Amino acid sequence: MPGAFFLGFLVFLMAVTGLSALFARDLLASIIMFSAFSYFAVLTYLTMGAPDVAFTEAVVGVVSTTFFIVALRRMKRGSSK
Amino acid sequence: MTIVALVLLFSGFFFIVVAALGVIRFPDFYTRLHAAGKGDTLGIALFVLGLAVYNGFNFVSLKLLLIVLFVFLANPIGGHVLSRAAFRSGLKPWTKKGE
Amino acid sequence: MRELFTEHLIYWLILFLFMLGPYGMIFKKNLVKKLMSMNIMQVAVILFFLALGQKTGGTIPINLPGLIGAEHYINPLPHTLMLTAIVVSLATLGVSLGLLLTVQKRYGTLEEDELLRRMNQ
Amino acid sequence: MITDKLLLTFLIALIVIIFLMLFRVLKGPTVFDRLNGLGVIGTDTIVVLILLGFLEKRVNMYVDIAISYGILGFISLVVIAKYFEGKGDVKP
Amino acid sequence: MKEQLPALIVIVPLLIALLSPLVAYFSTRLLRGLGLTAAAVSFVSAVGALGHALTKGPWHYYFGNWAPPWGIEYVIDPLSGLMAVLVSFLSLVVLIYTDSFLREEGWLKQGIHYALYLLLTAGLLGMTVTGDVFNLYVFLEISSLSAYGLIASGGYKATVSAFRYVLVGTVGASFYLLGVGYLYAITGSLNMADLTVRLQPLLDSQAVLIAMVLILVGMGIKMALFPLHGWLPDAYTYSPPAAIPFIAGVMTKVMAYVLLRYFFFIFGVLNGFVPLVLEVVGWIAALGIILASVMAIAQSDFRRMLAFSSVAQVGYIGLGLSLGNMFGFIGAVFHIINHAIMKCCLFLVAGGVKWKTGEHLIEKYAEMSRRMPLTMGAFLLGAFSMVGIPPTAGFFSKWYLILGAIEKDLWIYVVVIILSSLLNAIYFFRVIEQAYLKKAPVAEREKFVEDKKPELPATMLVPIVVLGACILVVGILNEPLVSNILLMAFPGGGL
Amino acid sequence: MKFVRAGALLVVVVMTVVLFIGAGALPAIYNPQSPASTHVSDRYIEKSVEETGSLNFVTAVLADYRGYDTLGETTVIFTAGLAAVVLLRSAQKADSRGKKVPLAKAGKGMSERFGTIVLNTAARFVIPFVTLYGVYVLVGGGEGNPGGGFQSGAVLAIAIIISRLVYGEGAAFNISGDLALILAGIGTFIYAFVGVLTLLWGGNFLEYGIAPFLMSAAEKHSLGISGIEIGVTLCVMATIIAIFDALARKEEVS
Repeated sequence: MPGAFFLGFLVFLMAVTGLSALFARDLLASIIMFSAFSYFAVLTYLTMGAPDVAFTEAVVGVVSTTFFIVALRRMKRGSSK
Repeated sequence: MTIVALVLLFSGFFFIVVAALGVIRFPDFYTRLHAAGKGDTLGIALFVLGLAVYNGFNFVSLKLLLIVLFVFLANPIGGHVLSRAAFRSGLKPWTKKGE
Repeated sequence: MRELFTEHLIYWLILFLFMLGPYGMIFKKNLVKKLMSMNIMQVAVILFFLALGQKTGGTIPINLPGLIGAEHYINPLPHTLMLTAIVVSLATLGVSLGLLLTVQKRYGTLEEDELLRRMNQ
Repeated sequence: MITDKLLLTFLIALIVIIFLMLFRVLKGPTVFDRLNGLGVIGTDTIVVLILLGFLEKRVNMYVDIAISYGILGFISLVVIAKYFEGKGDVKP
Repeated sequence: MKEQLPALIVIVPLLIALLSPLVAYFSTRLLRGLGLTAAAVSFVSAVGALGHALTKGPWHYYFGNWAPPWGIEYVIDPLSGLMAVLVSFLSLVVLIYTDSFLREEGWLKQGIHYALYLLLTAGLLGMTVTGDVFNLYVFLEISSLSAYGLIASGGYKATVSAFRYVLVGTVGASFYLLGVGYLYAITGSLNMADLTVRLQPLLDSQAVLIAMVLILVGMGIKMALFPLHGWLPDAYTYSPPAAIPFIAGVMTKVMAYVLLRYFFFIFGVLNGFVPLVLEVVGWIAALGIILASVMAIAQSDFRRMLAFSSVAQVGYIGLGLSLGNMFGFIGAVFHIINHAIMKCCLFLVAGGVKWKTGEHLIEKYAEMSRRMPLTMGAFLLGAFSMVGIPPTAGFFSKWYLILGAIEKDLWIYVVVIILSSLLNAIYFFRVIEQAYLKKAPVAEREKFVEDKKPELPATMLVPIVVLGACILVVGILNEPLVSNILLMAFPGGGL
Repeated sequence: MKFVRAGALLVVVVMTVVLFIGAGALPAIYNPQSPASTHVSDRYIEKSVEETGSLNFVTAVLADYRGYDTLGETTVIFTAGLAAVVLLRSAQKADSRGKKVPLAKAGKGMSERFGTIVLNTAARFVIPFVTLYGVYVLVGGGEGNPGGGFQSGAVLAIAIIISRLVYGEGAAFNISGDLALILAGIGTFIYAFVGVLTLLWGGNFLEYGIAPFLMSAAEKHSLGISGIEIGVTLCVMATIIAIFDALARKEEVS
């Protein structure tokens, strides 16, 4: 089933971006990867046939990235590993 | 109509691929931004336009045209804002060695 | 064995993503990263629920004229539940970022070890 | 002439391109490179969404999400650029 | 309107909470009146619903008139009705008490505090009366988020502990949600009654075991069951005195109620993997009781001591759950009631002392009995009840737990309960000694002998006295309570 | 310390393995015969068009069959707004020790004006477009498109956030934090009030069919759904702005 493989590939990409978000030293880079994570989450939801959820996640992705960066403005960018 | 759509699709795809190559291969941020900002915008626009032509004349095509419009508006501005931020925060452009 | 692989691989990937959450929360010392791993965990739960509703031959649960019958549409119930879950994750994120800002304001750090040291001073 | 197969080919090619862009996002070296890669991923995802819509025969549903993606890329770039206003640091 | 009572229990506090920032902008006094009215209405409707459930059987209320399993229903059976009465009663009492702490704050702070408090009430009430596992999650999140907000408004240290609570609490909620996902995957239903029926043939499946463990871990985190209690002491110690009595008294108990509901009603205590899981819970709970009591002895801050004692007391509920028989059930539910009332009372006392003297350390409690006789009287009742001295309520729940343990021949649990009572006695006696027997330093003494003001404002004193009286009343009236309500609540309708 | 970390790692690994094994007992993905796709969901798919008048089954379940959950969800958002605002306003006051608070590094904050001509001009075009799009998402949500109250509210909030980011705190197209909080309460109240209305008309909470209007049942239901969607939109928009405002507020110099 090609759909299943596509899905598996997308979830794998999510795992990669999620892991790299956790292991980045720069918090801003971490947030950017988190944003990419949310992009792939949207694609995955769509592949699973859930446009409503994908739509919500797309919008929530924007809002949460915005929140993160606005908050990071007042924090230190560096992070331990 | 189909021919037009096909031409648009393939030329759009060509630009997308070229932009991607540029982003991967170019030596520094500004050149990569150049590739992404120009190539990708044009590629996406042509591709979506091709899809709109393929879809025929209805409400969805209107929305596709809106996407084209928005990409044309947002992408260059994003590039501008980004390069400005990069330059102001002290990222030096790449030059050939010895110059 | 091969069936198990194709049928449950996605569940495994999703559960791996889920366990990334507790892992990050325990082993990452930066509070922002803890927050991120929390969010990743919530996304994994959403994926899990959506995977439950999958159906061969089902399309998006929005009515198409002429296509009638439960077997043609994906189960809409998990989608509904997960809309709620996404909203909850956004809400938690907002609150905890507010908390982090306050912590940063008072203690000037977000690294856990440093924070504990400054708290006990 | 434009069949589902052609669209599927485009889709897979675009996914490969997104995968390549992911390298740029993961590798860096500066934050701006990552952002740039993210922007390209965002715009390419718009096309992927529309293609998925064509393949599912439900374009009108996917287009809305694609539009919101356009906004997404824009605002996150603006926010990050604003982050750098007056901060003046490329590396943490 | 009579047939809408179950909805009113939750809806009225919710409605007032939604409007409270707006109302506070115009008049904080109006807000106070509205908040009290809402809590009172909620309490009255809970009592009414409980009465109906006791006389005419369980009451099912369908939201939007969609029959379950398609819609959401509220189920008021004796157990959930009793919990609703308990929660709304304590909410009302603590709301009266809150007032003095908030008078000087600005409108925004007051409005937000009232809104969060009423939302917490509504969330906990929703969790008790709902008959839908996902609806329970939604209300769990409402109550958790409002609790985060309330705890975090207590200063900077509270912020750190609240952040830890957010992380851990979200893990708990996610585990719970994943457990619900497993249950949904194998049954296709979210309604509790429907789940019970559809789970019966599946109870030997591994998926049910995993779901059980996930729900146990999730709710265990939320109710601070022993190895998962890390968030609790800091959160209780640093949160503001206006909110903590209610959070400490009720929140963990409602989570414990959810576990009881799952294990006794949905899974059934005798089927499939359940006895195995329950046995593990029992050992962990017994260990937790002893360790947390020992930890409580080592504390010098009164609230921190109470927090560790909370962890120990939650262990009793876990013990009752793990026994899995009728006496265990009665002991657990009775202990939920007792502990909610007495912990609430003790935290009210702590807040009162803080109000009067600004101190939380136990060593500053010297001669407190002469400065605040009524408050300390209530404290004495609470402490006796915690230790388990006969006329007070705490004795009877321990009694039922011991009966249950004897019935299952688990003498080690009996030993644990008695030993922990001794430990309780030790750490409460330290406070009693300070308050009743020690003499205060001369300088401080002169200060309070001169003081002619009443010990506390009436709005603070009345709740303390009322709760102190409740401890006695519940203890004396334990027989009718058990035979009329708790036995009816036991699945299968009692003997 | 090493031992604690190793123990925690062990717990995480064991948990993962247990979950992996447990996943083997779940019905296979894509199985049309799995209990999840056969038991409750059939009615939603087959009956929702005639019972609720909504072409989008997700909206039907969200706003009608399980409308009470959605009330809870909206309340969660509102609660988050309250909690975020109370935190950032009051923490420094409540700390009894009264130490001087170290400020974050000085510089232009997020609430300042952001002055490039290109961006200012572009924002003038983008903001109305985004606002219109948000309204479209709300209106088009019921008619067989994805979208609805939540998405619309978030898109509208994004429009205001763009305006805040580009034009600074004094932007004309802006809602202040306190007002946003009150608005969020009102939005959720609109939702709950629909339910209270049905109570007053003699039905159960959120039973839209009870409304005493001369309409078919499906029309009454879709009227009720649009009523609550408006409430959700208002609440979500206002709360996101309130949280953003709380996060981006100019650091008070004390």
